Amino acid sequence: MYEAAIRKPLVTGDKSISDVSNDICRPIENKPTKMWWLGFTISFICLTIFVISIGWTVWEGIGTWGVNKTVMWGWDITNFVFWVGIGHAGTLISAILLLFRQKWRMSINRSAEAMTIFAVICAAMFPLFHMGRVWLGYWPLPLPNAYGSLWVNFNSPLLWDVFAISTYFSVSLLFWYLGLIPDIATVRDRATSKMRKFWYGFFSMGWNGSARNWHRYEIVALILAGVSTPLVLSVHTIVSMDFATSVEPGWHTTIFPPYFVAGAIFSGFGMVLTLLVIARSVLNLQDYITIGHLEAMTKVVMLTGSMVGLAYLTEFFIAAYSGVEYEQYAFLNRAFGPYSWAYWTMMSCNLFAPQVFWFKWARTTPWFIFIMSIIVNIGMWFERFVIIVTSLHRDYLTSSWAMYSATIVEVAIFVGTMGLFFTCFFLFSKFLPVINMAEVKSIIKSRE
Amino acid sequence: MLDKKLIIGVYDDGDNLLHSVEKLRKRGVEILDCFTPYPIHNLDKALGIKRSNLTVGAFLCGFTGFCLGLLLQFYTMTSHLHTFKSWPMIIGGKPQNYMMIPSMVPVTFECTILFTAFGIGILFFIRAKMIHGKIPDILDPRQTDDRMLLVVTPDQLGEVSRSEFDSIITSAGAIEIREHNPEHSNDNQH
Amino acid sequence: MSGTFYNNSTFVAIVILVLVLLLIAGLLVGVMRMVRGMIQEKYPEEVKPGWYERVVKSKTKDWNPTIVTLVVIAIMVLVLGGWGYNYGMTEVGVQQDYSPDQPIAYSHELHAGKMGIDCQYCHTTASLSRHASIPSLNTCMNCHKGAQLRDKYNGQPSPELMKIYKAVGFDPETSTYDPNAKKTPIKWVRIHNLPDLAYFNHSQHVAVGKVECQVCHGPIQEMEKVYQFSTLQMGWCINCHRQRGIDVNEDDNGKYIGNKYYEQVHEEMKKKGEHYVTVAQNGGLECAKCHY
Amino acid sequence: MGNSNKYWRGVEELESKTISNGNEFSDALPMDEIFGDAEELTANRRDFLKFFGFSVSAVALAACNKAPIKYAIPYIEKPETVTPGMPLYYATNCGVYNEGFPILAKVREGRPIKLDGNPNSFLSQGGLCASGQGSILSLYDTNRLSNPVVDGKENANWAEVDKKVMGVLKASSGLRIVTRTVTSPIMKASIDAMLSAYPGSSHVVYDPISYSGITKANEADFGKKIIPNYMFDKAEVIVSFGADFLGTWISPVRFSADYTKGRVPSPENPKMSKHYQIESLMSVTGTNADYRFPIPVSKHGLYLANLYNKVAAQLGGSAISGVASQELPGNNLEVIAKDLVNARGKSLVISGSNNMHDQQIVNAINNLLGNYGSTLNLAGGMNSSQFDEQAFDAFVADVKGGRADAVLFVNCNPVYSYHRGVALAESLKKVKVISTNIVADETSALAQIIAPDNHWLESWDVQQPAEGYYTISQPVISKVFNTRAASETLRIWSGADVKTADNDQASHNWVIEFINANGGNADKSIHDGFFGSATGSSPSYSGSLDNAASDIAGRKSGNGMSLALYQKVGPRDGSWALNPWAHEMPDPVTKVAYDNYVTVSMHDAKINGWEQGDWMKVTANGHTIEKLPLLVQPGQARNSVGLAIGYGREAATSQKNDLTDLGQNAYPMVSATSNGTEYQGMSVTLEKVGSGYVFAQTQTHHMIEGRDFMREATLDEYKEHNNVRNEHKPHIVSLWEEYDYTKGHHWGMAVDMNACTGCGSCIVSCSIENNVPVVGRNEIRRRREMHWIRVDRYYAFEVDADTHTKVRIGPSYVDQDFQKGEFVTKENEIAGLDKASDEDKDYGHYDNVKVVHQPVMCQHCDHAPCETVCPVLATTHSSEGLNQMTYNRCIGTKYCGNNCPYKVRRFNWFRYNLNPKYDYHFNNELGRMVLNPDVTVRSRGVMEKCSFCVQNIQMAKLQAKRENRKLKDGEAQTACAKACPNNAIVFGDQNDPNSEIAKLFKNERAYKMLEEIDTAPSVVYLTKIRNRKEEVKEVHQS
Repeated sequence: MYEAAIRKPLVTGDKSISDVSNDICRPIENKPTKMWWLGFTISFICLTIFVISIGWTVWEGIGTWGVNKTVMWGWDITNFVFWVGIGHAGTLISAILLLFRQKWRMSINRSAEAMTIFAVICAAMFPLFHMGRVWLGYWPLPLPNAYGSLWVNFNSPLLWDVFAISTYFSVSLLFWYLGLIPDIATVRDRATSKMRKFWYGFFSMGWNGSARNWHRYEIVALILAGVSTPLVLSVHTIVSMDFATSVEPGWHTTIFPPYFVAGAIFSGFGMVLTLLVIARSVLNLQDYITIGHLEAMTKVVMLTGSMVGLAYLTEFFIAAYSGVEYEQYAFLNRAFGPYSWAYWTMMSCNLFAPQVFWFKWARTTPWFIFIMSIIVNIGMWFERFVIIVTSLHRDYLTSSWAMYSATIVEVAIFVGTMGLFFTCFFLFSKFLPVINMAEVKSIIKSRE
Repeated sequence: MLDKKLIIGVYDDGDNLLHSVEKLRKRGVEILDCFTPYPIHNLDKALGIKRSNLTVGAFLCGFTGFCLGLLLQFYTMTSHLHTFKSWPMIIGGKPQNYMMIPSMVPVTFECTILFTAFGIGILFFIRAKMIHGKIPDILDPRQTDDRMLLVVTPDQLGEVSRSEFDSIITSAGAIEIREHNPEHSNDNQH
Repeated sequence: MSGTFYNNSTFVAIVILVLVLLLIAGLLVGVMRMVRGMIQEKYPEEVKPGWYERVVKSKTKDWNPTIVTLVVIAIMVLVLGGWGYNYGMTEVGVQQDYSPDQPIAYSHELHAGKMGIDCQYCHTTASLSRHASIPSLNTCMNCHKGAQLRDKYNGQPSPELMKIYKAVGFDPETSTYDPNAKKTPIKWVRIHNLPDLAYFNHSQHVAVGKVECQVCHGPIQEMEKVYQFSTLQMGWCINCHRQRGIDVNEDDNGKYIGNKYYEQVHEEMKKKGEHYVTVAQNGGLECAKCHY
Repeated sequence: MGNSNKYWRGVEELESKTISNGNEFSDALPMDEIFGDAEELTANRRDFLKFFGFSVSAVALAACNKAPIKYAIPYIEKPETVTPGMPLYYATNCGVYNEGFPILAKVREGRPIKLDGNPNSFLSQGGLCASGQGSILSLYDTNRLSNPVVDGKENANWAEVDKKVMGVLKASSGLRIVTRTVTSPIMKASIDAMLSAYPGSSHVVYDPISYSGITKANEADFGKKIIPNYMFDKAEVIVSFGADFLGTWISPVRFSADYTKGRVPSPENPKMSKHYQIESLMSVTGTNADYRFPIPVSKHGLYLANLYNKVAAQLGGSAISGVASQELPGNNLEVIAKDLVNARGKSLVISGSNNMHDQQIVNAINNLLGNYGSTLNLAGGMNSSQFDEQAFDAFVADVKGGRADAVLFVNCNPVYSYHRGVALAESLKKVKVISTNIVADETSALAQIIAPDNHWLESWDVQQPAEGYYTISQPVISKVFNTRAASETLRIWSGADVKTADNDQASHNWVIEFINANGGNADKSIHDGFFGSATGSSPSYSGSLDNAASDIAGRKSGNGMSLALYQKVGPRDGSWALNPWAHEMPDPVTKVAYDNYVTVSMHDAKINGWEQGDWMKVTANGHTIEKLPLLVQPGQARNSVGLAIGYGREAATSQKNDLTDLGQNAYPMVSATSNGTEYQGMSVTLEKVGSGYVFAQTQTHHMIEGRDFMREATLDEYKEHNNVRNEHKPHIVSLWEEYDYTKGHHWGMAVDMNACTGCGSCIVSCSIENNVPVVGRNEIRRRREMHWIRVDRYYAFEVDADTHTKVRIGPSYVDQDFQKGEFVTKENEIAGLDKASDEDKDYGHYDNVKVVHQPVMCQHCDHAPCETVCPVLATTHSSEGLNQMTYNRCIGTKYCGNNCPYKVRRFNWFRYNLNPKYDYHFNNELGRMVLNPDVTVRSRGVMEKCSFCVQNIQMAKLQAKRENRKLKDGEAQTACAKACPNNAIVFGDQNDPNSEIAKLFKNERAYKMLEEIDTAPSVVYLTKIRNRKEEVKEVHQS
């Protein structure tokens, strides 16, 4: 068994193997706590808001939003990119860190992956429902049809999005599920109720922990991690191409792919931090998600935040250096135009705020990390808002310049996707092991 | 597996199991299988399991995805396969031949990944004989929790006698030795 | 798009009703299970295996749920998909073989087939306009003023013809029109219905493309009762456009004898050494040729 | 105009009477069928209106599960001229302003769907104004009277109604017949018949907009009461004192067509007329002037008199004495006078004032300059204003005093538009009122009996728009309702025995009789739409300026605010103010749709502490309007307040939409004097009563920000380099082979910004042709107007004095000097100037603005950014260079709209048809008759945009193919190109080397918008050239 000599234990509290099972299966095997019910109820109310506001949009038309002939994308695509960005941390943590053999990932990768999946579900809602005719939402799929074999446009970044998001979602789901199988089997075998036995039995696919299967399992996990790593990088690259391949000043930039990926990792870790700080205290998992974990993640946040900040500055430089007046105007307008409040919110949340993580205290104080993670989330939402709205609202022809403000329906949809996300997450924490038991068991030091 | 007569060593520590396996293998005992709640490093090597060919399968799946992705786009968007000629689409003055390959990169890439991931997943389930709703062959309900099992059939013991076997594994840390008899399988299973 | 659906309050009512009923059913099942659980707790032996356990469970317990699920899904896909496909096809107006009853049992077989009347004698505007147009009643009267088919109906005019006479206020006995009669048009049932998003022009096909009526309308001269011969789907249009040529012929000396409109195009193509053959090559598959 | 315009009317009809006229438009419109079936109203079909003769009728769900049954209903007797599916063009008259303006009506299956100008008449020259375009909707107006109304009840029996009316008339001893200006000899005869039938009766003319100042001045100076025949094409120097002759003044379509002829320089003939506009408000005409000088409303006459004196001084005329001396800044009045004198005989001075004395001075100047006979002429003058204020005031007094006991209003609405309309309405309650009208307007609402008139598109008539020149109206649709032509009604009421043939109108015969009697050929005249030529006597000048001198000298020119009432290009005088197109079209200058507002200069706003969107209480001429929003108008003169008339209609409407209770009626602010109805110069007070109103503007940023998609130069620069401003073509590199567009057609459009006056006629024309929905004020406020073509209007602000100020560039403030006369187009520089002006409260840089109009439609880029990004190929390119938008494939991702650098794509945010929330003509079956059956009505959630009128292209190509010939240049036309009176928009095939468009593409002035981003547009713009002396300074570069 691997033991790093100079590292602190990744799991504290001197846990035995059965302690791990007991601790992690407790939420599944017991009645949910009051906190859980409170959180779930709030989330579910938000989910109801989502259903109502989406229903209203589909019934009445996209006109219920504040978008107009100049700014045709507003909160919808902002939220889409925001959620996709959040959806990056999970696969990134499990895949890249697995490739780098970072064992500290083991206690957080499960929930991070779950977060990925739920975030991608939330993200997918926006490109779907921002369509004027959502009932024809299957048309971008490359399906042969009766129209004399009319296909789709492989030049369109939106089509790339369709492929990227659906691939990312399904591969992440597979990866997550594969990781869950041994743990589901554990729950199955511990189960006392018939119902639980049946369902966990159904989903465990007959896993019995044989050494041969573990051997194959590890190979598969490695391969999936191997393909997921470029996948996770490609997804936000492709999302960034929605903007980068266009002609709009402020969008048409080659820096977007790396910049978006860094931003995605940044926001993803921000969201993971938000969730884990809550989860470790609500579910009593301090021994598994230690301060060490949090500290490692804050370092990533600080690094990626600075990378994003660098990208902001580079954009300005390139715009100035390009000599294209439209480009120059777009960036000046971002920083000093009518939407400068959004720009400076973004700058302070994403570039300046994470710099406090240079201090050890900031990296190791959970409540402070929680606040910072919220700030990071806000900042990254504004980044997308700034990119989309401020670029569109003043582009080439000055006659078409316009302002955009969201309507209550758009706000409700965003709040609603929060509800969707957290409802999923609460259900996940109730019904599935939030920590990868099998992996944690392999790293605890019960023998000493 | 459950239809055979089995000797089962029960452990509560993976390292002990690993040592037992190493000792037994040294003595020429072929081990039927081990059951552990978590992957024990080097256990597969100790058991002498041949490296799986799943990686090759993954490559083949990925390659299929790559080809299919590229073919789909060549078929629908370019004139090279003589299919597009029947429906020429002028899209923003973009090329209609191999020059549009840059536009094909994302979709081809995604197809490759998609096919690799799902191909390898499905291959794994086939090789591991796993499917939804399969009734697992469980020897000990704690084998997925905190117990590790070492399983041999009596005829695999070869020249090692049963008592010798018992002493080897007990000395290596087995906490219990059980026998599984398919005729009374219910006795061993709760 | 949402046409009738949008305003249909019955649909909303049904959806609400279904939801309410499902809720009630769920509640009832819950109550039932609770009662059964209480009974079991009180009298553990007395509960006999229920119908479900005896009949269903005994047979299904060995089934693999995955396979069962897949089979059920497959059946549902087949049934619902088939129904949906059928519904969708009628909804978008794909109604091949549609053959409704017409107010007058007019026979194309008789007129176009046996008598050999040219299609455009009645459908006059087919070569002139977008519409082939159904003939006005005075076209019918051109012949049927005299041809009253009395020999077949015991000296009375044909009852089908009487419908026309009535419509135009014609008295077959005196062969005169009643100037005061209220004239009522005949409401023919349209058989070939293209969706409004597709623009189709008869004259383009009949006069310019020289397409025979039968290519699309089938053996109309053999139809006692007209039915829709073609699917009228877009794929069907497209296939024809891919195959049919346009009028860019040259005579043996290389002199252009085709439609003069295409002459410039033809010259340009010839210069480039391209062969100019099908409608598709002349842009006949471009969206705005039919959709605007 | 090519072959497609077979605007002939069935000549055979005249030769043989066997086919009655009415049949041509089917027996009668099956109204009960249209309105009968509620199921139909939910059908979203574009062919839903093929009632006429044939095709779809009902969408009734059959009992079985089969598809909905659709019926096809053939004609009973098909008229020979009608081919279902093919348009017919008829020459007739536009009836909006009783001018007898010759138009062509495009008729499909018996219903007119589009109006265009008659290209062969000098009056229209192929153009038609926005309100004329939109007037077709008044035919399909749900507010129209469908039956005679007696005492508030409908009575379908005309005979009974006639009897009743004649009883009333016989009992009366003082009948007054009130009509608008009568240019129709048919109507005149009917009125005469009435006058002779009823002793004691008399005829009074009432027009909402009076030009009596001009007619009276001409009566005084020449002895001929007429509006002169202006010939702007012959004028080399045009000086207009507030006359909006390109927008609303007298006959704007003809004037702008003529005006433009002298405004487009070419390398062979690098000449332009020089246009000075001296005005208070910013009019459409002012935006096109080479030099524009804002003057206060109250000093209008003073400036005129001074100009006269300066001209007279040079030419030796006698000066007007007793008027104060007045100069324009920079002694420009002197310059103008010199220019006028230099262009003697080829200059033209006009004034928009309706004051007889102002007009007398104008006459005197023109006479001094010898312009009579060359640029304006009394021979062949216009008959379109016969309004006499005194006569009408006498009528009002008669009604009040009981001398008139019965009043017959013929299609006029003085209760609304007469300045003492409220008092008139009060006194009308005491007398018998009979009215003929199309809709129940404010005046008809007071009538005991209303006899519905035919719509002008349903009528036979002859009109005399100019002396010696007759235009002919013919019906282009069979009567929609149970109506009767007013001329026939009057003739019947006079007791004449009017015989109407089966389905025909008696006026048909009168028209033919009149044509034959006046030396015209009936067949040819009806076919052409006009006969005769504009000639007449031209008496010589014998005027005196004595009265004018004393009048002007006596005018107060205090420092208070003065009001100028004006007409807007859309709603005009308000007669047809319930037309949604008139309001949906933004005002050409302010770009505000729907609203009525008060305009002031920035200076006045700032010193009074007002802001745009403040609610103002306006008081003038004893009338108070409680609440109107305020709009700050750059270029407006100080101490001048602008307010549009034509709003505040109170007539009951059947639809509830943004046109109901729109704006406030400003007619009561008109002041009537013995010199004519005054529309300007009334003293006015404004009081702020609230704030925060948001205008529905289609353009909210008015500066061009120094960008070069809009290019302009001076004439001198142009003479030096014909490609001025276009010298630097971007170097375009393409990664791949270009698509070969050389075979077949390659459609292109050219927009000449020298010819474009910004009138907005193209916008309405496009909306009608392409079934563009009306979306209402709120959607426009949210920047969601649906127009496929828009006219962008940009201001360049002239620095009034050397200024040193700080200009914000990004985070920092940079010192910058502005020199007098420099034009500023950047937001931050304007802000800097504002800041400098905050000290002296002058804001002079808002006084002089240079305005450009730039029509923008889909550019049909050959490298279209929108096409690349559509995931489902809903927008692709055709081999003819068209950017095709396929609605039925669109799923509405809106990505194309974002990626369009020209922002010409429009999204259907809601369902705008058959949606009670958008209760315009798309929401009722009658209004939907105006829809073009060749164009899809778009559903909710799809993108749409300019298609280059692909339906017309396809139709023209098909016509050529059918006739086995090549397509001729000009056959395929877009609606905007057709509507433009100035030929500013030209459409055609770039591949046809002889086409006009191919030549324009090679024109040195031609450039493509945003060429440098290589979208390769198919639209070229021609650099605007201004005839200014000083060099137009390069936009200030910081």
